[in-house]
Amino acid sequence: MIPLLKIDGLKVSIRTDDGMAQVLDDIGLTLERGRILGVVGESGCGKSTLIRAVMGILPKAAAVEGGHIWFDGENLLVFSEAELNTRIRSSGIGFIPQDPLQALNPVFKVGTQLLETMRRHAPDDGSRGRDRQRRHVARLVDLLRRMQVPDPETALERYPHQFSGGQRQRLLIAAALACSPTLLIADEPTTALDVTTQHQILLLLRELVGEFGLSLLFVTHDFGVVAELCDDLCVIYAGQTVEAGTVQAVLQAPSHPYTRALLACHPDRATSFVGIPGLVPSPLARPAGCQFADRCGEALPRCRTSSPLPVKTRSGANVRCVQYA
Amino acid sequence: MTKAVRQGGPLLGRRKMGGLAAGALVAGAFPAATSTFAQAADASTFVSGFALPMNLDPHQVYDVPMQSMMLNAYDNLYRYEGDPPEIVPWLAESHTVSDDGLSWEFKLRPNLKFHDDSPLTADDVVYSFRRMLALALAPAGAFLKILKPENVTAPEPLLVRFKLETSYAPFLAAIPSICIVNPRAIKPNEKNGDWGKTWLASNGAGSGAYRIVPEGYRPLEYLDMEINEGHFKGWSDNAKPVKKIAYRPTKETSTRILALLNGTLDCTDPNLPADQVEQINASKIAFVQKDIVMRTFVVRMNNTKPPFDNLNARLCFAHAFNYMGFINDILGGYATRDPYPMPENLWGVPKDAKGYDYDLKKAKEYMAKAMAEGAPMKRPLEIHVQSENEQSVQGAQLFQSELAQIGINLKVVGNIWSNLTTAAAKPETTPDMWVHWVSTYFVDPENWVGQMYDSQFHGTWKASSYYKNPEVDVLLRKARGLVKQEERAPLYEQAIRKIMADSPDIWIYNSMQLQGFNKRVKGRRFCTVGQGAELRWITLAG
Amino acid sequence: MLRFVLRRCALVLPSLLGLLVVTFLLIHAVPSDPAVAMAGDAATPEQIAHLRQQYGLDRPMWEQFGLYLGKVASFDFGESAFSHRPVALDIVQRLPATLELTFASLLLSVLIGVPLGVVAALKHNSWPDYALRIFSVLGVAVAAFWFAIMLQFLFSMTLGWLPLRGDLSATMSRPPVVTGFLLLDSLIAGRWDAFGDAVRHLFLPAVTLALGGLATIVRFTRSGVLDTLQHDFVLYERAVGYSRSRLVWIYVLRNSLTATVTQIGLLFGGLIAGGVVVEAIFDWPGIGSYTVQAILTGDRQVMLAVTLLVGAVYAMVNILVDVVHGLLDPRLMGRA
Amino acid sequence: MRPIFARLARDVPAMLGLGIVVFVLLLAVLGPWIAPYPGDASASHLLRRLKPPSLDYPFGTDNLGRDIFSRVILGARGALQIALAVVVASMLIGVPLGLLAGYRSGWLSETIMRITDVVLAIPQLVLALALAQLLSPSLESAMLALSLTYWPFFTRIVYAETRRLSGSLFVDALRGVGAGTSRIVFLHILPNALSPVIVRATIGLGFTILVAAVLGFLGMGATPPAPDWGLAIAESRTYLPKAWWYAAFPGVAILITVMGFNLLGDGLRDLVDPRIRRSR
Repeated sequence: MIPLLKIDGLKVSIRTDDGMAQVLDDIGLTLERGRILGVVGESGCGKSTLIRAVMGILPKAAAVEGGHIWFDGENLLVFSEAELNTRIRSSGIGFIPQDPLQALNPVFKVGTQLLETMRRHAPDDGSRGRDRQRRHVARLVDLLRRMQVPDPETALERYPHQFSGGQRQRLLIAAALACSPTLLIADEPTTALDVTTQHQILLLLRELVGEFGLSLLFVTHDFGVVAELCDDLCVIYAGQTVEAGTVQAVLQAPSHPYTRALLACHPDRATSFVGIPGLVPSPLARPAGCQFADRCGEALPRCRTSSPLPVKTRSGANVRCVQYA
Repeated sequence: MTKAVRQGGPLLGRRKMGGLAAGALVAGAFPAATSTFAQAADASTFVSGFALPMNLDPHQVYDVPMQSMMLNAYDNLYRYEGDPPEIVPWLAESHTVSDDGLSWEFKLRPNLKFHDDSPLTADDVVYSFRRMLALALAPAGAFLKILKPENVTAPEPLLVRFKLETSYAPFLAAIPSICIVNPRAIKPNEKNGDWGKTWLASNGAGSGAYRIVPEGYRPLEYLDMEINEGHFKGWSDNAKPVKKIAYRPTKETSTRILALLNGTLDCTDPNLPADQVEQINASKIAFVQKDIVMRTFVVRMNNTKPPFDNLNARLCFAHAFNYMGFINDILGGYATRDPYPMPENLWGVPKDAKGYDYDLKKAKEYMAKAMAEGAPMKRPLEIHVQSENEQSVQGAQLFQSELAQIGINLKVVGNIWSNLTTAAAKPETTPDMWVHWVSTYFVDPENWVGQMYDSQFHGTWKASSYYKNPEVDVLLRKARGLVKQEERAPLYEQAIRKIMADSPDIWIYNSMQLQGFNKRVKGRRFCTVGQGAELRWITLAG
Repeated sequence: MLRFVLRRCALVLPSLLGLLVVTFLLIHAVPSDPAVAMAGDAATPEQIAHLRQQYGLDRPMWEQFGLYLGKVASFDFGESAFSHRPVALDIVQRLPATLELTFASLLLSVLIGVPLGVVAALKHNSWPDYALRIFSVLGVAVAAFWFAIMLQFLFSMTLGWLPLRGDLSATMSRPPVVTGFLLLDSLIAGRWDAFGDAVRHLFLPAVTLALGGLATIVRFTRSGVLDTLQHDFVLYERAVGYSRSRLVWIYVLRNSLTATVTQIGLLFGGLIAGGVVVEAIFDWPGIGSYTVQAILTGDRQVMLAVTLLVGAVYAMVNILVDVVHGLLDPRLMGRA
Repeated sequence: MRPIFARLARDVPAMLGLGIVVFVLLLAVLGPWIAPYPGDASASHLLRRLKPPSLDYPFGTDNLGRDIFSRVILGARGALQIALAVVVASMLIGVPLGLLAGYRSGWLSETIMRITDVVLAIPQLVLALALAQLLSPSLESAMLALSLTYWPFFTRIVYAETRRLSGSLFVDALRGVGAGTSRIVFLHILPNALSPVIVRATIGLGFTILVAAVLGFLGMGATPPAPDWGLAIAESRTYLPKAWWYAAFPGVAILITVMGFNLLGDGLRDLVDPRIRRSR
């Protein structure tokens, strides 16, 4: 069976005041049906651009320079805006945004906003007009109840600022599920929440994937969350996939020096709190060779000249490092 | 210099230039356009561009716009008709005056009626004059000093008697300025003894050829009047009078011209700028009517302020104004040179007296003489103009550029009428020079020389040159006390000769009135009092 | 909501009082003697003295102010020194015409300006944006009177589509006055002919007046939309597949209108004053020409009343603006 | 400063505005040397009245036979003088008041801001006209009237900025190290509050030219024979619609100048601070 989502060789550049920025430079990842894939990377590594590329909402100044995004066997990059809207967004891919406070339109009732999506994207069940709307409301109320939003019946009549952060995130998860998509993309959905709420949300997501037969692409900078939630893992650095594999494989035996460095930083694991020295190279001036070479403790002279390609390691992961080439 | 032109060129966007050019083309072409809104089809409504008075009460306001309103809506005991103007019996059939000039009796026509069909009798005339005196506003100016309210009486139903305090020759001349109003319409609307002032300001209570429609009135904006079929004069002399007069005063000159040219207006106000004449006469739809009126244009000099207290200095200024250049080039010849302190077409003017001409050489000579006598001719002088009145500004600018040639520094200062009249109340605050017209309030030399150069009027704007010559005072006061014109005329001629020798002001021209008319307007009759605003003879062709 | 409005109204009163004091002092510092001007061209010094006494102009200024304040409290704005008509009556008759013109022009500038502002924002920093910005600035910079004359040329003279001046054709009889608003009164009387005629008369002045407001509305809508487009929810709404037009014209626009609404409030005050020139050219029987007339003749009662009136309208509109802000953004209501 | 200018340079309308402003400044400085008939500032020539545009008189002649092209060029100086005088005067009143009200609190601050509100509520045109009448209509009184109605805008901006800055960390820090009030206000707050003031002033320059023209139109501005644009339009009204050039060219001069200042001001506004979008 073909994977639900497969990205290969994705290159995206963005025109800025100071020149062309190579934001994504050869991203590759695969999400199998029914699984949860965690995409991990520091801020500025291109996670947001990756999601925007999948959703087809790249900024105007951005250009896709290469690669494919296969969703259920079709290349989304060749879809027109209209096709994306009618076939993919919400109905095919549900989206859970990063900051639940910022993502809801502050001046419209929650119900108005959620129903706006359903009106266009909910599967056609033959009902029309008022009837259709009534069914949508009923489904939303059901979902909200499932998401443990208090007073689901009146919630739709309230404004976003009348909910707490955790409740808003539940609203958005319900919204993402409302049109029965097969894929959910979650963009660091828990960063804005406190630890307890974060944990509850993760549990909820885990349950939902099983319950609704979904696949989930989960973007985060937090290995802890990945360990808790995901089946597979994909580490990106400076617009490139540097390591990918099952969570178990990668976390037990991280192959890429960057993955190892990241893991070392993680408060759960770190013996002492050390950051990775140096900065992510500017997308405006990508160095030749390995992007991580400047910060890598194990760098060799050839790291700065030849760009490594991803290779399979013994543990079954894909790694982009000359050590394995 | 062409370089500078090229620099300016690109700044004007192509489209802008196009728009302007189109505007210019249109300006030539539009008389052909027949607009939906040119209401030429309605031959029963005359749309008048005359200005409206501040309010509709003829006892509160007395100015040129009021005359144009009241001549149609109200009647007077006597009225000026014709050109040259002649005072003729109107509501009164005749009048008598006692030999001492103190007792005047007016006999009314029988069967006169107000608009509400109530009879107009001597009691109503008495009420009208008492009301006018009690309000003591502008129209009362000529009467307050000479007439007490209790001395207006009605000894018989059709006889009105006036007992004057002193003999006042212009009394009859001022009679047409007072309208007869209907007490039965006014009294129910009186409040706190205000003589119905508030009510009559927006309503009509007259007997005139046309009746005011109060619903069609908005102060200074519009006024509708409809025909009074039962007017005492009857309509036998006009087979097809207009049924409705719609006053639509138009504030901007350009709108006024356009409105005349597309048929929105049947006539403009009577103060059309000379530069517009050619364009209107070239159109298919309208023409300009020219009439000589009695309205003099004067540059006043404050005779109390040096150098204007010096005769040679005043003569210098009198020779430095380019009279004919102003009249011919700026006014397009639509004015008559008038060297007298009075309209040259009025009686009492010494026709043989010679005025002053534009002659910079003479002006320089007088200037030298004046300076020898210590007059500060080189001090910066000011001439105040009425900013809203373009012609006064132009006259002053012309004067300024002439004076600059002989080394006199004159500054043009824009001002407004209410400030100027306030300033003219005291010699210290009166400007060095200022510019104004003197219109016909009543047809009598008193309206000009009498009130301008008799020193008892110092403090009013008409006497704002603060000229004082005891001989002139004696002559003018004597003439005011006599009744017969043939006795008064020589006195005025003598006074004017003396005034002209003293050259207290610079007298420039007597106006020619320019008024645009739609060609469908027929039967107009002109009289300088009211500037031809009486519309009872008008017919609309087509 | 009601309490909020009432509290705002209560706050307006001291401001209006302050406005009254300031204007009163200013206007009474004017040297021209109203009595002189009031008495008319042919008046004698005795008449002038009489008037001065009659109108209390010979009393000390504080006494005049006290008298005036007492009258204003009962909505008596005195009598015009020149027309001798009650100022309140003149204002009641003229204000509707100005309001009608103001509303019409605001409506035009909003209907045209908001979409243009949105387009300019969507095409940010490209030629359509530049063109719209330059165009809208042109609208502010063009001399209204010149533009008005050009409109008269085109629509009244050459094409003959629209009337040149006034608010109703001279041959059209006026509908009976009920509200004072000509359009409303025509409708109330069922006079469709008068209504159509009045609308045609309203058109050119409203377009002229709309020009200045249009630029402001384009400018502020543009920056409001640009600001909103930065927000995450726009990205979210795109990601979940809102239709583009509904996203822009409903969901983004409503968030962007706060500044525009504030500007509309400010414009309203400006339009009444800015109407002066337009009212003069089109002979519109409104408050603008009335004000200029009052100033030219030094009519203090009218100047005072108009200043107060415009101040009050300004204050009322700003309260309305706050209310609209509340309606646009429910978060503000929560706070109020 | 450099990156701001670089960003401004990419903003086409703002650059157009800058170009116009520089051009008008040049005209103002060099006017008497550029104008073909500099004497026409005051002289009159009755024989060539109201001539349409031609090679000799590219913009035609006016009611006293003066070359309109020359008078349009000569008018630039006056227009800029009025605008600068009014804006500088308003800033001199408005900025200190705003600093005072913003930095101090209590009754003084309250009083200043209430007065500011009251003045803002006075219809600008009415006050300007009334004042022009008070002092007899002249350019000086028009300028005074405009300044008296324009300063509250500066007070408001500076007040808001001062309030914001005086609550900010770095001012707290300055107070902590014992910096004096005047030092804080003039060396630290004022420079930071300056950019919105400059933007407001730029737009104010254009606005003032326009209002001065309206005052001229109503006979309350410049007095003849000054080659003032607004006055020329006012004078031309009697000769319209025939002498279209008389009103058109001074009108275009006002249009372009006001547009220049507005475009430049808008560009600066977009650059300097997105927040002032909300403060008119």
